[in-house]
Amino acid sequence: MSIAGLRFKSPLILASGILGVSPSTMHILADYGMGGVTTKSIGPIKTNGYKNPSIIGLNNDTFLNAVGLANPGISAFEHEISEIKTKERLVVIVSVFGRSPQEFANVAYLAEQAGADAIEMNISCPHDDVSTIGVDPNLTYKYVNTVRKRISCPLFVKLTPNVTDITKIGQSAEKAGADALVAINTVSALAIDIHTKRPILSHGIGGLSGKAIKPIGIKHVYTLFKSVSIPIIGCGGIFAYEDVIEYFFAGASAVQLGSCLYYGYDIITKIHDNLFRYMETHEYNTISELTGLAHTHENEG
Amino acid sequence: MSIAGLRFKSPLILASGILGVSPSTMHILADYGMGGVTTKSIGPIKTNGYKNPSIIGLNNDTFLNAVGLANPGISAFEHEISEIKTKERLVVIVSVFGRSPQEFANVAYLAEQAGADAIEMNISCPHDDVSTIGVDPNLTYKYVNTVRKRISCPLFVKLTPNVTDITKIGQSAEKAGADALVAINTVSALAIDIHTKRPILSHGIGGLSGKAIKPIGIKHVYTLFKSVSIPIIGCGGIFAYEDVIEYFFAGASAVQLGSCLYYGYDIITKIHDNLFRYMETHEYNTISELTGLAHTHENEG
Amino acid sequence: MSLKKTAHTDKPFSTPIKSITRETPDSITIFVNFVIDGKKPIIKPGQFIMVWIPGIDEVPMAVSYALENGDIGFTVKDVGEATHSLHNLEIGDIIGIRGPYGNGYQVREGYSVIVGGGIGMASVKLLIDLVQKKMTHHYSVIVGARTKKELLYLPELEKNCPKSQLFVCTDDGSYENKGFVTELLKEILPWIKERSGAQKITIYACGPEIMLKKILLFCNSNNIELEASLERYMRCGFGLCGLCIVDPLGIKICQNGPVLTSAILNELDDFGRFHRDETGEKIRIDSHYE
Amino acid sequence: MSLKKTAHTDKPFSTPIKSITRETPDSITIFVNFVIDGKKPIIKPGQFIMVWIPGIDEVPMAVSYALENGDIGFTVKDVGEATHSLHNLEIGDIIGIRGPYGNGYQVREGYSVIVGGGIGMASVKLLIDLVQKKMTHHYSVIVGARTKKELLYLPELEKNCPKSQLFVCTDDGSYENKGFVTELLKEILPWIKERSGAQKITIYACGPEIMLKKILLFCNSNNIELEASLERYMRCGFGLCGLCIVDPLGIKICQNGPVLTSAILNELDDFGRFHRDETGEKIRIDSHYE
Ligand SMILES: Cc1cc2nc3c(=O)[nH]c(=O)nc-3n(C[C@H](O)[C@H](O)[C@H](O)COP(=O)(O)OP(=O)(O)OC[C@H]3O[C@@H](n4cnc5c(N)ncnc54)[C@H](O)[C@@H]3O)c2cc1C
Ligand SMILES: Cc1cc2nc3c(=O)[nH]c(=O)nc-3n(C[C@H](O)[C@H](O)[C@H](O)COP(=O)(O)OP(=O)(O)OC[C@H]3O[C@@H](n4cnc5c(N)ncnc54)[C@H](O)[C@@H]3O)c2cc1C
Ligand SMILES: Cc1cc2nc3c(=O)[nH]c(=O)nc-3n(C[C@H](O)[C@H](O)[C@H](O)COP(=O)(O)O)c2cc1C
Ligand SMILES: Cc1cc2nc3c(=O)[nH]c(=O)nc-3n(C[C@H](O)[C@H](O)[C@H](O)COP(=O)(O)O)c2cc1C
Ligand code: FES
Ligand code: FES
Repeated sequence: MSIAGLRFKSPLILASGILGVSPSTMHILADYGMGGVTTKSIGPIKTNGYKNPSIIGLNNDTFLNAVGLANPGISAFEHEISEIKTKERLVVIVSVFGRSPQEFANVAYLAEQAGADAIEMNISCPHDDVSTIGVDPNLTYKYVNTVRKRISCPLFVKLTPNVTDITKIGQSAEKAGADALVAINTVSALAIDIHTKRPILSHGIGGLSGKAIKPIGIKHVYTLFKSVSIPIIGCGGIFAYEDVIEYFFAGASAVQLGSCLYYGYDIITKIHDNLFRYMETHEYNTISELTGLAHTHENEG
Repeated sequence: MSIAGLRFKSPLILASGILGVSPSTMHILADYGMGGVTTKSIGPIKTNGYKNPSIIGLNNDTFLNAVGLANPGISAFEHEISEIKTKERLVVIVSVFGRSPQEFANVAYLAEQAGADAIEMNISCPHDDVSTIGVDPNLTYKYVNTVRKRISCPLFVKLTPNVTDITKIGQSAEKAGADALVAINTVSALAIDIHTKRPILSHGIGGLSGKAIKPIGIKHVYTLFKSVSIPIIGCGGIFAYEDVIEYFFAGASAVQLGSCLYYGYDIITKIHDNLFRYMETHEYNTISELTGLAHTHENEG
Repeated sequence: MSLKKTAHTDKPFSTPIKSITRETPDSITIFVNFVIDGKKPIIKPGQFIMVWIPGIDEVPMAVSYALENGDIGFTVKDVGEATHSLHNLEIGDIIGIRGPYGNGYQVREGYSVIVGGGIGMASVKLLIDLVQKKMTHHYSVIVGARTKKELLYLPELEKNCPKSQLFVCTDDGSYENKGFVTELLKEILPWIKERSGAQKITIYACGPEIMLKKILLFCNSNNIELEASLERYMRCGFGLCGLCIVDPLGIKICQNGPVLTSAILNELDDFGRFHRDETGEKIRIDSHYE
Repeated sequence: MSLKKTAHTDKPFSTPIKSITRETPDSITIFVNFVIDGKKPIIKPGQFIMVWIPGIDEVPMAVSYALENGDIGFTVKDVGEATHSLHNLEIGDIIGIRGPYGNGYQVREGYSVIVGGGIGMASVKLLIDLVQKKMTHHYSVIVGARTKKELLYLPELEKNCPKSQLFVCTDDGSYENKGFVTELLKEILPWIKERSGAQKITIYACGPEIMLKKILLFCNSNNIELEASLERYMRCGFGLCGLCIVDPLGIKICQNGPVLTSAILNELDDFGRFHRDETGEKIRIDSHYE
């Protein structure tokens, strides 16, 4: 499988913000079946993020988080990128953010210099200011274009589902030079504790991930597939190989796994092996044969 | 409890589109504990809606539907409204839609004449054209204001969560004369069957309801509460009295129940009785004492 | 207190057609496997499933076969677009199944008279299997159809049912008794009373609503209990859309039915008179139901 | 193959404080009920919970008491903002509990030496209870603290533990043996070997990381198995945030730990040297851990 010229040994990619930053962990994830890893979103300077509670579970494998883009800052992180890169055939995607197009571009540039195979722009975190970018087609264009001009490696743009029309944002990103889209980031949500009458997360509103958002992610990938020509990386609520295939049929060329890591590293291997068994049984040679198949029946019934 | 001058004997209201139109059913719902009922959305003429599958269950008490606003049309429905109205102390809300502000207003007018206690405008159904209204503050203003001028009973406006900023839409509706907001309608979503490679619903994209969307509904009610002064009726994923209280704390003055009716009429009584037991135990006399309590701790920790 | 989730799945379970049996010139039985994640469905006689024909429609169908291995079968009469396309499917074609839904028949103590009119036999088929398995249970079966060729499951019935307990009638007299099942019922009532002795008699019936209405009147005047399975337009099958509701009791045919007892049927103004179409509009029951 | 969900709940369960016990000048034990929808939690010795102090913070705490009625207790040392506010709470105040998380100690066949240094005693407390309940299990307990007043659970231990199996040491010599637990361990090793006979010896330990590191070296050179409980910064407690990971094995302290065996500890470059702060940055372990 390849996206924007990058070859992935497996279409499973670690989603940003999950299991964070440790290079050895990234290598282990590759051994368990990930073809790529996305680092937690890195900004220009060290940020503590929000206080705890910052990640909780709701029922049925659904999670709510507002970590607040806690990260060590790009300069502390550069050597970790180089270390992650030491693993052969592992595609390293560094997720970046900043408070201005220039900051975004600087962080992206430094990440590329440190060895990133691709840059993923986080313009979509629902509980942070960056979300104001990803809801506006013009801002999206400006930010993406600025980063595009600064780096030469492939550029992914991660989209938020918390918009009226995701296709407008996707098209802006494409026009601005994005090589692929990642959909979706978490869905804006809130949980209130009825005994203390407080939002549970310290930040109040957070982002929903996990099983509850899969039908939302599938929908966004499906509509994006109709409106852009760059590849789409599906994300949101994947816990089994069937979910991966559903994303492929909707229009994804690869997928990112996040919340399912709740079940440990083994779930990656399980999804990976079942996926490849499925491909074999159904005599598919490449993922691209699966991408978008649900669009075939468009104008029937 | 009262909203816009209407007295409800219970803050539980049937959500639009659930259990449809039968007057005797509406009366039975009142006996089980509903203080109000919202009819399925009624338009100017009879509409067949989409073919089946139009409603399916996903896992964990979550549902996906695209009924396509199937309805008998206002003229066939007038006598059913009058019949529903024969029940004492049951607030009858007629949900209406149309293809233009005038059509909306006509249907609303006829519904009011037939005896509706309140009109709910459906500008939010995600799998229908009406959704183009509820995502645009200006259109919302125009439609709501046209209906407002035509009817004299209370006017509720039901909002879609599928927008970048629900508070803009809510504020437009308020300015245009809405007496209350209902939040939320279903969340735009899709399920693809991986064996047939097809979207399962005949219409493809549908609306997600039930447990998965509660944290999304709570979030929207919470942000609306900060931005409007008219009452908010919470809706989305209520299956237990705790969910109702969570909506109250977020800012709701009443709630609508939809998907939980999967568990039959008894669930209404269960929610109703537990809610009133909670009020007693905690020595609350009215729902209004609960409304918005989660906003008290706003600027702490 | 509240209803429990009883469906094996509410999301259509895609499964290839394993076999197709021709039953009559316009009816076939389609068999599929309904085992999900290793779990077999639990199906009560009288329950139904929603059958998705991809690209076409989704329609309710009674389960007429439930095998040990988790296979189920349903018998389809070709009456319109959906059923016609089911007739055109072949082994290996994929359809989606969800359910089972509804309450099913409540097998009561005493003597059972099981009545199936036309395609209505599909609904009572598993009930017949059940009473036949309970060796101690006393029963008769009445099968009716317009004409001989349309009699459902006849070979199987004639094989498993003692001759003295099986009654067949055709409207045109092309096989055994001529006339409607209600006429036959009246005729054999003394015999049934004799056979049932002191036991309470229950009639279990499915067929055209006009037939069920007549059977209800018959039951009322003879102090016999009735369990009848009704049909209404269905979108969801699990109690949300409200299209299947019969007034004035707010009975949802998909959840509180499809099987209703005499006590309830006697209270239903709609019974035999009104149904709702897919828009929710109340419509006089037309000839399709007769 | 993959991990099963073991947490009683991942959403903070709000519960009022039932009682508070003062343990030492800077430690208290807080008891709450942790029964959810009638279900009692199942807690293994060494597991921890995330404790939400509304408006303040959420922090990991070992479960030190697990009662029959579903009450649990955890012992808090006042070291910073979160723990200080826990100390300021009163009976009836509501806190949120989720978990239990982590693997817990694996009680092995043979002879157990259970070592708790300072607040580390909280982590081994349920393990001590367990080996004491298993009458056949042979064990010794070593409790260490800076000074007499800081010795945790001493009265309870002295009541339940045969005098010959309980060893106490204080850094300042204000109670029993003077010195660090590692020194005491070395001293009593011959005695332990004698008592354990042919049985395999396992040390179960929790305390400052520098102490654990020393115990590991001691175990390595004496061919003794170690199970040690580690601390790392935690956001989620269930394997998503990655802050608690120790390199180079990618071990998540919240899920694969907090209890690690010698085999693993020997492979961990980070052990005793690095942790990650809440930003994920790798930091040299500071004096707090010593
Ligand atoms: C509980 C129940 C069990 C049934 N069991 C069987 C069975 O075992 N075998 C069998 O052949 N038929 C059964 N039916 C009837 C069957 O569902 C209809 O014949 C079928 O839906 C017709 O669809 P069509 O497109 O072929 O015909 P159409 O021309 O579309 O319609 C013919 C008739 O079927 C009705 N119908 C159409 N769609 C639906 C729907 N979604 N729900 C209910 N009625 C519908 C129409 O209202 C009309 O009266 C059952 C119906 C119900 C409610
Ligand atoms: C698995 C585990 C079990 C623990 N069991 C106990 C126990 O039984 N009793 C007890 O008193 N303490 C226990 N701790 C330590 C306890 O969590 C910290 O003392 C507490 O979080 C300090 O918070 P503070 O705000 O009071 O202090 P701060 O001043 O905020 O911090 C003091 C130290 O605690 C650490 N800390 C702060 N927040 C966290 C966090 N979310 N996760 C991990 N460490 C944090 C800081 O990194 C710092 O090293 C345990 C820790 C872990 C990881
Ligand atoms: C704890 C947590 C932290 C996250 N942090 C980030 C982040 O820093 N940057 C980002 O782009 N997405 C972040 N996300 C979103 C995920 O990358 C992913 O888009 C989302 O969780 C949906 O996928 P899932 O359902 O598989 O988890 C985070 C998600 C979680 C649960
Ligand atoms: C089958 C079905 C039909 C619906 N039809 C309508 C409708 O006609 N008009 C409308 O405003 N909302 C409609 N809704 C949305 C519900 O009123 C409600 O907003 C939504 O289901 C969320 O609430 P819940 O989670 O309690 O179901 C429908 C929902 C369902 C499940
Ligand atoms: S079929 Fe929808 S309620 Fe019965
Ligand atoms: S605490 Fe988050 S992964 Fe361990």
